[in-house]
Amino acid sequence: MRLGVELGGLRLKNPLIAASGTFGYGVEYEGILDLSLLGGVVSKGLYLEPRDGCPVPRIVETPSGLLNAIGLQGIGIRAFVRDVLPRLARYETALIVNVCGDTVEEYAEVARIADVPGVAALEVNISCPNVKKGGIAFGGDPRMTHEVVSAVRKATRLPVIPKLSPNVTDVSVFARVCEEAGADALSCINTLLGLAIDVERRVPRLAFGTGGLSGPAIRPIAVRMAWQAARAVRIPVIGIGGITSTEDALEFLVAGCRAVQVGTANFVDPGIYARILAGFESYLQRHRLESIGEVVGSLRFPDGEAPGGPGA
Amino acid sequence: MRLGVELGGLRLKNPLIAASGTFGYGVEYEGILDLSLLGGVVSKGLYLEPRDGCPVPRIVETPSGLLNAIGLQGIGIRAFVRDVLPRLARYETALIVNVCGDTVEEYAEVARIADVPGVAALEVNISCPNVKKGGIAFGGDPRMTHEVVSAVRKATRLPVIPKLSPNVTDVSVFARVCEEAGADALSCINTLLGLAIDVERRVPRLAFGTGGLSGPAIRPIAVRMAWQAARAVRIPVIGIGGITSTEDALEFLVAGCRAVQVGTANFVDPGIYARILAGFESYLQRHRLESIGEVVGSLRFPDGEAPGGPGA
Amino acid sequence: MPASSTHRPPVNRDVPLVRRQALEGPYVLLTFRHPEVAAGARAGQFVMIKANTVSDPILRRPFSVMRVDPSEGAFTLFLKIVGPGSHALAELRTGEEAGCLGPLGQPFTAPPEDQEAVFVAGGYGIAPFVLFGEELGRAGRRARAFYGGRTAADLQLCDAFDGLGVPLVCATDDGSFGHRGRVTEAVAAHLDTRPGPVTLYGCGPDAMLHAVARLAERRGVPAQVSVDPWMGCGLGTCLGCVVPIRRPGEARPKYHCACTEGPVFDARDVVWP
Amino acid sequence: MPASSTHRPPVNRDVPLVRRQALEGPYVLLTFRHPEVAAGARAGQFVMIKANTVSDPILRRPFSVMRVDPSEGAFTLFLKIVGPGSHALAELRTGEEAGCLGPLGQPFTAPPEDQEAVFVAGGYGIAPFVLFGEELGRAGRRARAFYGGRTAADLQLCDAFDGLGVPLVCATDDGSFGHRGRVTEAVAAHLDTRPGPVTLYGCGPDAMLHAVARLAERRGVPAQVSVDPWMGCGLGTCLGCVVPIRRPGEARPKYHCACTEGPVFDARDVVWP
Ligand SMILES: Cc1cc2nc3c(=O)[nH]c(=O)nc-3n(C[C@H](O)[C@H](O)[C@H](O)COP(=O)(O)OP(=O)(O)OC[C@H]3O[C@@H](n4cnc5c(N)ncnc54)[C@H](O)[C@@H]3O)c2cc1C
Ligand SMILES: Cc1cc2nc3c(=O)[nH]c(=O)nc-3n(C[C@H](O)[C@H](O)[C@H](O)COP(=O)(O)OP(=O)(O)OC[C@H]3O[C@@H](n4cnc5c(N)ncnc54)[C@H](O)[C@@H]3O)c2cc1C
Ligand SMILES: Cc1cc2nc3c(=O)[nH]c(=O)nc-3n(C[C@H](O)[C@H](O)[C@H](O)COP(=O)(O)O)c2cc1C
Ligand SMILES: Cc1cc2nc3c(=O)[nH]c(=O)nc-3n(C[C@H](O)[C@H](O)[C@H](O)COP(=O)(O)O)c2cc1C
Ligand code: FES
Ligand code: FES
Repeated sequence: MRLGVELGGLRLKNPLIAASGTFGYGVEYEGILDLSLLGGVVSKGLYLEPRDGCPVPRIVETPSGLLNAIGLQGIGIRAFVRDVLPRLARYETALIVNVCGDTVEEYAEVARIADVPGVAALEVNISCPNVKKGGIAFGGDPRMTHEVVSAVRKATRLPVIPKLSPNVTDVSVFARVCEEAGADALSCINTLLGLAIDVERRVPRLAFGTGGLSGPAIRPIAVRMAWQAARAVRIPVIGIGGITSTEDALEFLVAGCRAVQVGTANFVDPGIYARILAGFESYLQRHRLESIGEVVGSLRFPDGEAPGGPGA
Repeated sequence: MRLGVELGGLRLKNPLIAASGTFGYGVEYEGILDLSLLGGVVSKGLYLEPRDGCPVPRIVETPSGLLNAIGLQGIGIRAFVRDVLPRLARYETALIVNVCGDTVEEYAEVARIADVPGVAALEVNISCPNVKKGGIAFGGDPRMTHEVVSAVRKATRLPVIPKLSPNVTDVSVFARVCEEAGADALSCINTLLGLAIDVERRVPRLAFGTGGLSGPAIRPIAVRMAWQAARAVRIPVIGIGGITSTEDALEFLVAGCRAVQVGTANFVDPGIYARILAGFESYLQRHRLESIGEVVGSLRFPDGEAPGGPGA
Repeated sequence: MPASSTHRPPVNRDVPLVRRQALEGPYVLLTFRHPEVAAGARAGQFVMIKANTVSDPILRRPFSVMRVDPSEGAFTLFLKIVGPGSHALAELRTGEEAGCLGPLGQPFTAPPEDQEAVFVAGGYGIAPFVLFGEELGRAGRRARAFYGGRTAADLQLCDAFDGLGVPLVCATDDGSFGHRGRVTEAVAAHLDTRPGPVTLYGCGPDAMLHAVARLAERRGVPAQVSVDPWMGCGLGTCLGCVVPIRRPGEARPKYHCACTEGPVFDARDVVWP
Repeated sequence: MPASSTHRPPVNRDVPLVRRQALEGPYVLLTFRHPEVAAGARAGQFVMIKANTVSDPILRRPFSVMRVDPSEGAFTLFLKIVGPGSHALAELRTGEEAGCLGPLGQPFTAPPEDQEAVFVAGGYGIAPFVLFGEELGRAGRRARAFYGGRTAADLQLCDAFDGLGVPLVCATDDGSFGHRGRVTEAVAAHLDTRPGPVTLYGCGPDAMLHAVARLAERRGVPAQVSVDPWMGCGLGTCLGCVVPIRRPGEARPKYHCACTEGPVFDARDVVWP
């Protein structure tokens, strides 16, 4: 239990989770790494039906960042349950379904279908910036956030983990709304809305126009938001944003997160999980700590209320 | 007039302005570059009284970014008017004072004192994340934004340019509020609130705790926000965030900004203005354009309303 | 496409640079130690590779495997320096390591026994055909290569087929070397000679691939093309590299990942822009 | 501090690397062409320099000018590789350029004519004293150097004072070279010999500078220290490098920029943590 964590009813062997949309459905990494190394895997975002997603270009690089507008291309929840889940059964890792919808009803319906053996929890994606309905339109509005999370809550017995948007003035408001709506944990954060322009052709570099910014560039913003969310609620928070190393992951844990997700870095180096886990072990040894849980929330913040604190 | 632009009553010889807090009071660069190269210079943030600012460390690097908590150390508006302004008189560049305050009254008072010959415009800093009063607390609340901008409007005949915070859900709301309150132009954006943690000591890497993130890392977010602001209002928008090259500056112009500010890049290479200006010239030639104004707002955005658009 | 290649899963390793040979202009040959790529890569497959751990730019880059040496446990890339990713690789010193995942993607499929393989390469698109020429040579198949570029300096691998029994025709847009004009014009001229049944194989810029596809359709010959989209992961997970593909009998095109279902596609199935 | 140095404004240039001499371990000597630094830099001044234009990390780094050659128009840095900025500089090949601004900051002030200058250097803190030794030598002043490090490998410039008539005493924490123990202990032992009036000059880690300040205070000798804070711009505009300084007669400390008002400060004025 040195590295094990408990996450709103969900037990993870370690706090490392693969982030939605950056690890496919998990099966793509079979043979490249041992999926049982991971504390958990979040599926690519799933709607009721399969979707084509956006035209290309869908990803462009920005300084230390990645801007994407995939548009939630995916196989749909039924195909996932039918075709993918059985292939993942033999791995000892928590499978989390990333639930999407154009409407509140669709979220609930996907949640109902996903509530099958083999699925460990549901992450509610109310923060995708690359779809014209649902997504960020829900996650940027406290009332809609409450409605979606409540509906998913009613539709499943599985742990419900809303994924918060960073494109808001005060993330702690949304954290509290989710807690009230019955969430078991929070994922924090999704991508930041960005725009990159091809100045020679004077069009956006992404076919869709705007996109979601991820990667090391956003880490300081993500750590700040995860810290604000963790201070605002009692349910556990999963930190996400720009993690590429043990130190990066520890930033989120020290800030108060019970677990973390690795996103963009999966594309850069599939060996990252083994690397971070080894780093955790040597960190615990160096600091003479019994378990990773002792690191969680150990940040000593300077005196006084910071302007970015939840009270701001 | 190939590179000249008009900015809410203010004529600039070119659209390049040095951003507040990254160019001192201008005089620091005397002898290193010809200040008359610049379209304008914005002073370091100025309160009524001198201020000490935050303890050190005040700046730390993050991937492609800089996180700072200077805390608006400065000499105060009176010393600026008395000691600095006369030294800058001989340069042909627009001097813009960055107006700060702990209270609405202080903003107005600084604005009154700054309304002297030699000052071309006032930038109203309602977006500094590194102070416990004023700053972001004003720029994150539409009602307070309106109050501060109106008060400065009444206190001066100079062009008033509120500087917007990126730490909000919808920047276009704040852009419109400023326009209604009588602003002549908008500066967009200030830094993003961030947190970087020293995981060995488990304290923030900045002495103040949180800080403001600037530099290339934030450019896609800044371009998106400047584009949203420019679509929301009729007054001109000045784009700011992560500019290090001609292409970067053009992104903001194409997105709809009438001018741009260079911040963090001043620290990295004081030769940047000459470099970008030369780049503008060759861009205009290559694209057979008469003036930089033709570039402004020339972005062709894909069909349909984007989720990040002002309507979202 | 044969599924056989997927039987050797890609392996992620830090690979030391064992040899570096600068060519003219922005071209360089780089040899890295990676036993699994050396043993398993087939023509048309590629690696995702990055020279350092800085995060600007962040992603690895795709490069075709040009040659393998299973006994040395090493493979060679033919690299054109065009931006920061390729530049950083080209700057590596012998012994320094890069992060590398491979072999990836679906290889070219050999033509039926009686047919000649006709390679149509543009610029760095020559790389996979060096390996393909060797593979076909070992299998006793006939092949012929057409190699085009803007100018003579773009044709850096003219000697790569020496000793493989693969006749080579070069073409440059400016006529500075070989035929003047598009490489596909030279291919068309070859088809005009009624050389018997052939399969075309294209690798190069999009416009050239499209021309290969049109030529194949007009002449009624099969063609495989290796497409060149942006790639983020190489594993089918970022969904950045998708290409619209309409398979026979399908009503509308669907997005397919170039990294796992390609980069080699049947030219008839690709929906050109 | 003398204002004279500010009479030569710093010049911003792309500077080619003209010579590179690897020393043991993480140390290297780098010589760049920069006529204005070569002609104008004085001991204690520094440059802000960066090897490339990637944005991770983004900022230039401060390094003391160790030696100048006005006739060649070049200056030399003594560099310890500790992170990405110093690493990228050390990786430069001859002829490649770095962005460089200098000379910056306030130099050391020579001691009064009758006094001996006592250098106290820790690690790379030896760099400015090489230039200072030359300056004082030309001015006919006496100097003596104490050079400390953790272990022998940290003392890479022991021959830098050869021919300058500056006696050198080395100290290592582990006793692997010179005196065993702190370098300031060796300085204290020297002061115990009643060498006549001296001024201490310190450059090295904060803890060593603090020890120099305490020693100077206890013995009633003047001391100048070159502090080593984070620097962002070198020009007094980022306000990242401030140090709390209390000048005689001031009630409370004020923040002063180490880049423009330092890095050399009177040791008595520095408010130690
Ligand atoms: C399957 C495959 C095999 C390849 N094989 C080779 C090879 O053998 N030798 C070789 O030199 N190159 C090859 N490439 C191209 C190579 O991947 C790109 O040149 C490289 O990614 C450029 O990266 P960079 O950082 O140097 O330049 P960047 O600055 O990233 O790119 C420079 C220019 O190339 C464009 N670009 C970047 N990446 C790609 C991409 N993946 N596809 C298309 N355009 C891109 C950019 O838009 C820009 O205009 C191959 C590409 C693919 C998809
Ligand atoms: C006036 C001055 C003169 C200097 N002269 C020399 C010299 O002659 N030779 C030499 O080798 N070094 C010198 N330094 C130190 C040198 O600037 C740092 O080693 C360098 O900035 C490290 O950059 P990096 O990217 O390699 O490592 P980083 O990864 O940036 O830093 C490595 C470690 O050093 C710390 N650090 C980074 N920058 C500084 C800084 N400016 N001050 C204190 N700690 C820092 C970091 O916190 C980290 O622990 C000088 C510093 C100053 C302020
Ligand atoms: C290409 C791509 C696709 C993504 N798709 C999804 C998705 O389907 N559902 C979701 O909730 N988040 C999605 N995300 C967001 C990530 O899960 C993660 O929140 C974000 O990338 C920040 O983490 P990172 O900086 O480690 O990448 C996607 C991110 C990327 C880069
Ligand atoms: C060290 C530092 C100090 C700053 N001080 C101020 C300030 O006093 N007033 C202000 O309005 N903005 C201040 N800013 C914000 C910049 O003016 C600019 O809005 C921001 O840095 C984004 O631009 P950049 O990415 O080009 O740096 C400061 C930024 C930095 C990095
Ligand atoms: S490169 Fe990522 S899916 Fe193909
Ligand atoms: S380094 Fe920027 S003010 Fe001193």
